[in-house]
Amino acid sequence: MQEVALKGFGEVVKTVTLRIRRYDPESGEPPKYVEYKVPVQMGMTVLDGILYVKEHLDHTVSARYSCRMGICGSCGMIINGRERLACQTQILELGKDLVKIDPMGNYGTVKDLVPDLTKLFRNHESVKPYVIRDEEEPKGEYLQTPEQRESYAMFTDCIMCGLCLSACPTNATDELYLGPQALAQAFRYISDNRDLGLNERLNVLDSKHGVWRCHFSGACSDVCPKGVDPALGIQLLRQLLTSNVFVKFEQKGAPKGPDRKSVTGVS
Amino acid sequence: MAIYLVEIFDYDLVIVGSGLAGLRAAIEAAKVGKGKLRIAIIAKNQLMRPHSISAEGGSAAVLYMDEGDSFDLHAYDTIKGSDYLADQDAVEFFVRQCPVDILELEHWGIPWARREDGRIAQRPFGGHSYPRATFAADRTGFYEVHTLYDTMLKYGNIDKFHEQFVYDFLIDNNTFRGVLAFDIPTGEIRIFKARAAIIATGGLGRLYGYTTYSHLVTGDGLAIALRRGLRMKDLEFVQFHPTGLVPSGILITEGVRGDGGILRNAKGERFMEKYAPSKKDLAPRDIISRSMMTEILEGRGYKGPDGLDYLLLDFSPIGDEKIKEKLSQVREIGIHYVGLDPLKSPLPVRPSAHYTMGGIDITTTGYTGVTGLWAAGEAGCISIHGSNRLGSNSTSECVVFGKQAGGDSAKWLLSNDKQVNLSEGDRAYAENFIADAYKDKGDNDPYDIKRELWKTMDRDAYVFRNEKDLTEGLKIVRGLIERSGKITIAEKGNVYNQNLIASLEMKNLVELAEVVIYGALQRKESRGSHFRTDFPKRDDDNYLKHTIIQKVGGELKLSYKPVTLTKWKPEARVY
Amino acid sequence: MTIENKKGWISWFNPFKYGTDRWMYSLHRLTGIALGLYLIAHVWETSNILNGPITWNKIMVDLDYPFGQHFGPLILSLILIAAAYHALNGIRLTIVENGLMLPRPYRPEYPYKAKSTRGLNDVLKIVLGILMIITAAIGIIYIYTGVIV
Amino acid sequence: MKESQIMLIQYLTGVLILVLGALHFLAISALAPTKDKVLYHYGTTGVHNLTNGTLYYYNVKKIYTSLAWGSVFELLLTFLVFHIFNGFRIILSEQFPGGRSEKIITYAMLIAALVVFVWGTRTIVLMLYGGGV
Ligand SMILES: Cc1cc2nc3c(=O)[nH]c(=O)nc-3n(C[C@H](O)[C@H](O)[C@H](O)COP(=O)(O)OP(=O)(O)OC[C@H]3O[C@@H](n4cnc5c(N)ncnc54)[C@H](O)[C@@H]3O)c2cc1C
Ligand code: HEM
Ligand code: SF4
Ligand code: F3S
Ligand code: FES
Repeated sequence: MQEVALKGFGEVVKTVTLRIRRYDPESGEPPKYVEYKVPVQMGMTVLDGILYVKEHLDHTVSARYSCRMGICGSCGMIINGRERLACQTQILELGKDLVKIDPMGNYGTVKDLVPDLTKLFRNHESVKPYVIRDEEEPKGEYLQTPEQRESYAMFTDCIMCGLCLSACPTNATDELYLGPQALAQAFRYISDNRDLGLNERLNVLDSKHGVWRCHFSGACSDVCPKGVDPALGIQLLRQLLTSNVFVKFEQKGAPKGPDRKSVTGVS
Repeated sequence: MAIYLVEIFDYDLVIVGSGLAGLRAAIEAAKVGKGKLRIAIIAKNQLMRPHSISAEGGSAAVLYMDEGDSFDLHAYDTIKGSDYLADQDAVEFFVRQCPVDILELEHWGIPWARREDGRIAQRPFGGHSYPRATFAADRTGFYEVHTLYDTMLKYGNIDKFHEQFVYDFLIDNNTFRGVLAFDIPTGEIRIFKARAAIIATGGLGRLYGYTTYSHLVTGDGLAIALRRGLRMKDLEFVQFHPTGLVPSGILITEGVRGDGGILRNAKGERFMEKYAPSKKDLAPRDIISRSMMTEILEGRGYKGPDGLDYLLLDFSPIGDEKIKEKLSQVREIGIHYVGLDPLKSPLPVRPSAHYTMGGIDITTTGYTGVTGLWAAGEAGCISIHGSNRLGSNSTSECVVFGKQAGGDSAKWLLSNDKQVNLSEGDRAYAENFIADAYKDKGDNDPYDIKRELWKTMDRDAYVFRNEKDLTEGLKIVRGLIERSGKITIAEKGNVYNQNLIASLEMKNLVELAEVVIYGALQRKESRGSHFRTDFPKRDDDNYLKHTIIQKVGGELKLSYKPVTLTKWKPEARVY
Repeated sequence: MTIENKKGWISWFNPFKYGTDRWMYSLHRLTGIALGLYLIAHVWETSNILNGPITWNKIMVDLDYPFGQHFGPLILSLILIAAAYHALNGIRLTIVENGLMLPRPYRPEYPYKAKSTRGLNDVLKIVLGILMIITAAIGIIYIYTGVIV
Repeated sequence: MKESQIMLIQYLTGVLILVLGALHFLAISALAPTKDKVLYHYGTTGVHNLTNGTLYYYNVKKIYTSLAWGSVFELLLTFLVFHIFNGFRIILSEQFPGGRSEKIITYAMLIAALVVFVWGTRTIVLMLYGGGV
C-alpha cells in the first residue's frame, strides 16, 4: 500500500486575499468590502480562511458555522458569485488569488456573512414536513422496500442550508414564494409511502406562491451542496398536482410489519 | 453596545439544547403535556443544526430477536465495552427501550435503510457481537435530527428559539428557577423563567483541537452545571475515535469498518489482528485507538502534517457499489477535505477526540437532584457507557433518555403547580453578567487561550496518559483559567457578537479541562478510554467506582459513587 | 435590524455561474415580456386596417422608418426569433414542468450533478434548439426575401 | 380558480398559440389568399414598397375578410390574451407579492386583457362584416 498523498498539507502554499462583505447594523453604515490577506495551506477551506481572519486579523468578522464537515448547513454564502458551503469549498480549488465572499442573497443580512433564515424555516414549517397519519401509536414498523425508500430518499438529504433560495430567481423577487427547499420537502413527505397527508398540504402547495411559482430555472439544483435536486422534486410534485386536477390522487399508506411486541419484545 | 434589553419569558419547561436528546425530550414533553404545558426549546445554533447532525454510523437497537439478537447480548456488549464501569441496571433499561424508540423514529419518517422485505436493515458496529446498528446511509444522526426536528413542528405548543446563548441557570436552594441567555442576532438578554428545565447541551469535545466535534460543542451546559454545584461524573473518560481524518479530525464513521474496511499501518499490515484477534477492526474504540497509537509511536505510521502522524483506512474490501450506497458521505468528505476518493485510495486517519462518557450525574429519568432540573444526552451521565462507549449506543441513548427526561419532567410539571418567581436581583444579575463579560480585564486574547488549551489537551490528555503529563497539563490549564479572567473582547457590539461568545465558551472549556485532567490524575488505573502508562492495569479493587467531582467554593471536590452490578461480573476484557 | 439583501429582478440578467436552465429561464421570461408587449402593439397596429389604406400605409411606414430603413424587418425578425425561442422552450417547459421526461428520484452520487437539468431535458433542449434555429431561419429568409423555403 | 388550473390553461394556451401562431404565419405567407405572397418588397432604393406584398393594404384586407382566417385570428387572440396577461400577472405578482398588491395586479391585468381582447375582436369582427375602406 502506497503512502497517501497529503503533500503540501501543513505548509503555506500561497497568500490569497479574501474580500469579505462587511455589514455592521450598529454602525449605521452601508455594507462595504474589506480585504484580508490569508496564508493558505493545502486543504484549507473558505471557512478555515474566515476563521483565520477571525482569530488572527479581525475578531469582529462574523459568520455562521458549526460542523465544518458540510452537514449542519450553517455556512452557506456566496463565494466568487456562486452559492456554496464555505466549509466545503477549498480555497485552492477556486484557483483565484482573490476570493469574494458575500452573504447569501434573498435573505436579510443580520451582520457580515450571517443571513436571517427565518423565511426558510417558516416556509419549511408551512408544508407540514412530517409524516401525517391518523393513528398516534402504531403497533408495528411500516414496511418499505429499498425501492420505495429510494423514491423519496434523495430529498431527505437536504441540510436546510438555504443556498437554493439564494440562487433561485423567483425568490429574488417573490419573498412569499415557498422556495425550492420547502417544496422539495413537501414532495419528500408526500412520496414517502408512510405518509397520508397529501390533502392537508394541497392548499399550501397549490397556492399563489406555491409550487407554480417555480419556473424551472434549475439554479437550486445546481448549487445544492448535497445533490438534493429540489427542482426535480418540484416538477414531480407539479405532475402530481396537474394530474390531481383530473383524477384525485390517492395515497395508500405503507403496510405494517409484525407488531412491536414480536419485533422488540417490548409492547 | 451597552443597552441590554431584558426580555422575560415565562414557561413551564425549557429545554436547553436541540440535539437528539433535546428534540426528543421536547416532543415527549409536548405529548405527555397534552397541550397543557408551555414548552420552549432553545439552542445556541439554529435548532436543526446541533452537533448530533454529525453522527454518521448508526443507532444500536435489538430489532431481530428471532434472528439471534437479544437484550442480554446487547447489554453484555455494552457493559463489556464500558470496561465494567457501566451501571448495569441502567444498561438493562436502556437496551429494552432502544427498539421502541428506533421504531418510533421509523413512524415519524426517518429513512432507515431497508432490507428487501421492507424491514429495517442493520449493520455491524465496533464492540457489538451482532449487527445491530440501525442506520441510514452514513448520515444517521443527520436524519435523526431532521426527523425529530420535523416531527417537533407538529406540536403547536413548543416555542422554538434559535440562536440563544445560554450563560447561566438560576438555581438557589437546590431549586431551579430559570435560564439566562442572550439572543445572538440582537444581543438582547433573555430570562426564561421556568418551572423546569432539561439540560441537553451535549459534550465537551472542543477541549481538544484534533477532534470530530463541531466547533460549537464547548460543554457550556456542563460548565454551568459545574459552577452551580452539580455533580460531575466520570469526566476523565473521553473517547477517541480511531478514524478521524487527518488533518482536520473530521469523522470517518466506524460504519466503514462495519462494512468491511480495514486499518493498515505503514507496512501495509492489518495490525488489528495482533491486538484483537477475534474482533479485529471491529473491536471497541478505546482498544483500536490505543493499538493505532502504539503502531504510530513504534514508528509504523506515516509522517503527517503538524505532527499528526497517521495510519491508513483501506476501503478496498468494501466494494465500489457499497461505498457509493452506504458510505456516500464519507466519500464526499474524503474528496472534499483531502482530495482522496475512497473508491481509489485509502484515507489517512488517526484517533480523534470524539465523545464525552461522563457528564452531569443523573438517574435513568434524567433527574439531576436539583428540583426542576433534568439532563439528557451527552451532557448527562447515567452511566450506560462507563469508561468507553460502544459506537452507535449514544444516539440511541439520546433518544431513549431524552424521551425519559421529557416525559418525566412533564409528568412532574403536571402533577404539581409549584410556581417560581424572579426577583429584581435576578434581572440585575443577568445584566451584570453580560456587562462584565464585555469589559476588558487584561490583554489576553480568548482565541490564544483556546489554542493553547487545545495544544495542552492534545498532548497531555490524549489516548495515553501519565502522571507527569497530566500534572504538567493541570498546571498549564490552571494558568489558563487564571488568564481567562483577564481577557479583552475586541468586539463591543450587540449584534451577532461571536467574539463575546467565544470568550464565554473558552472560559467554560478551561474550567472543564481542569476537571477532566484532575479526574484523570486521580484515577490511578487504566480502564476503557482512560489509559495510564504508569498504571497500565485495570484495578477493580480500588477503582470500580464512578468519579464524582463537584465545585465547592471554587475548589474541586472529589468523591466516588459505587457502580451498580447486576448480572455481569467484571472479567478480563479481550476481543 | 437586518438589512435587505434581495437580488431582485436584476438577477434575471445575471444567469452566470449557474446551469443552462437558468439562462433559458431568463430568456423565456424576457422574450415572454417582449412578445407580450409586441402583441399589444400588434393588436393596436392591425386595428388600423379599419381606417383605410392611407392610415394603414402611414402606420406601416412609421413603423419601418423611425430608425433607418430596415427597422421593420429587423424588428420582425427579432420578434420571430423571440417567438421561436419562447414557443419551443415553452414546449419544453410544458413537458418538463409537468414532470414528463424527467428522471425518477435517484441516488445522488458525488460529485453531485443534478439529473433534472440534464439527461432527457438536455436532449429536449438540443432538439428544440435545432428546431428553433430552423424555424427562425425560415422566417427570417422569408421576411427578407419573400422566399418560403 | 386554483393556481394549478390556471397554470394548466397557461400551458394549454401556450401549445395552442404555437399551432395557431404557425397558421398565422402561413396566413401572411404561403397560404395567403393573395397573388403576391412576399412580405416586404424593396424598391431600387431599398425602400419598402407599399403598393405590393402581403402587407399591402388590400392584401391584408383580403385575409381579414375570410371567415376561416378571421376565426383563426380570433382564437389566437383569445389564447394569447389569456397567456400573456396571466404571464404578466405572474411576473408582476412575483415582483410585488402581497395580498393587496396581488389583488390590484389581478384586476388590472383582467381589465387590460379585456381591453386588448375587445380591441382585437373589434378589428376582426368589423373587418368580417365589411369594415375598412
Ligand atoms: C462526528 C461524530 C459522529 C458520531 N457518530 C455517532 C454514531 O454513529 N452513533 C452514535 O450512536 N453516536 C455517534 N456520535 C455521538 C452522538 O452523536 C452524540 O453523542 C450525540 O449526538 C449528542 O447529542 P446531544 O443531544 O446530547 O447533544 P448535541 O447534539 O451536541 O446538542 C447540543 C445542543 O446544545 C446546544 N447548546 C450547547 N451549548 C449551549 C449554550 N451555551 N446555550 C444554548 N444552547 C447550547 C447546542 O446548540 C445543541 O443544540 C457521534 C459523535 C460525533 C462527534
Ligand atoms: C407570441 C406568443 C407568446 C407570448 C406573447 C407569450 C408570453 C408569455 C409570458 C409573458 C409568459 C410569462 C413569463 C414567465 O412566466 O416567466 C409566458 C409564459 C409561458 N409561456 Fe408563453 N407566450 C407566447 C407563446 C408561447 C408558446 C407558443 C408557448 C409554448 C407552447 C408558450 C409557453 C409558455 C409557458 C409554458 C409559460 C410558463 C412558463 C413558466 O411559468 O415557467 N408561450 N408566456
Ligand atoms: S435543497 Fe439543497 S441547497 Fe436547498 S436547503 Fe436543502 S441542501 Fe440546501
Ligand atoms: S431555482 Fe427556483 S425557479 Fe424553480 S427550479 Fe429551482 S425553484
Ligand atoms: S459548517 Fe456545517 S455545513 Fe459548513
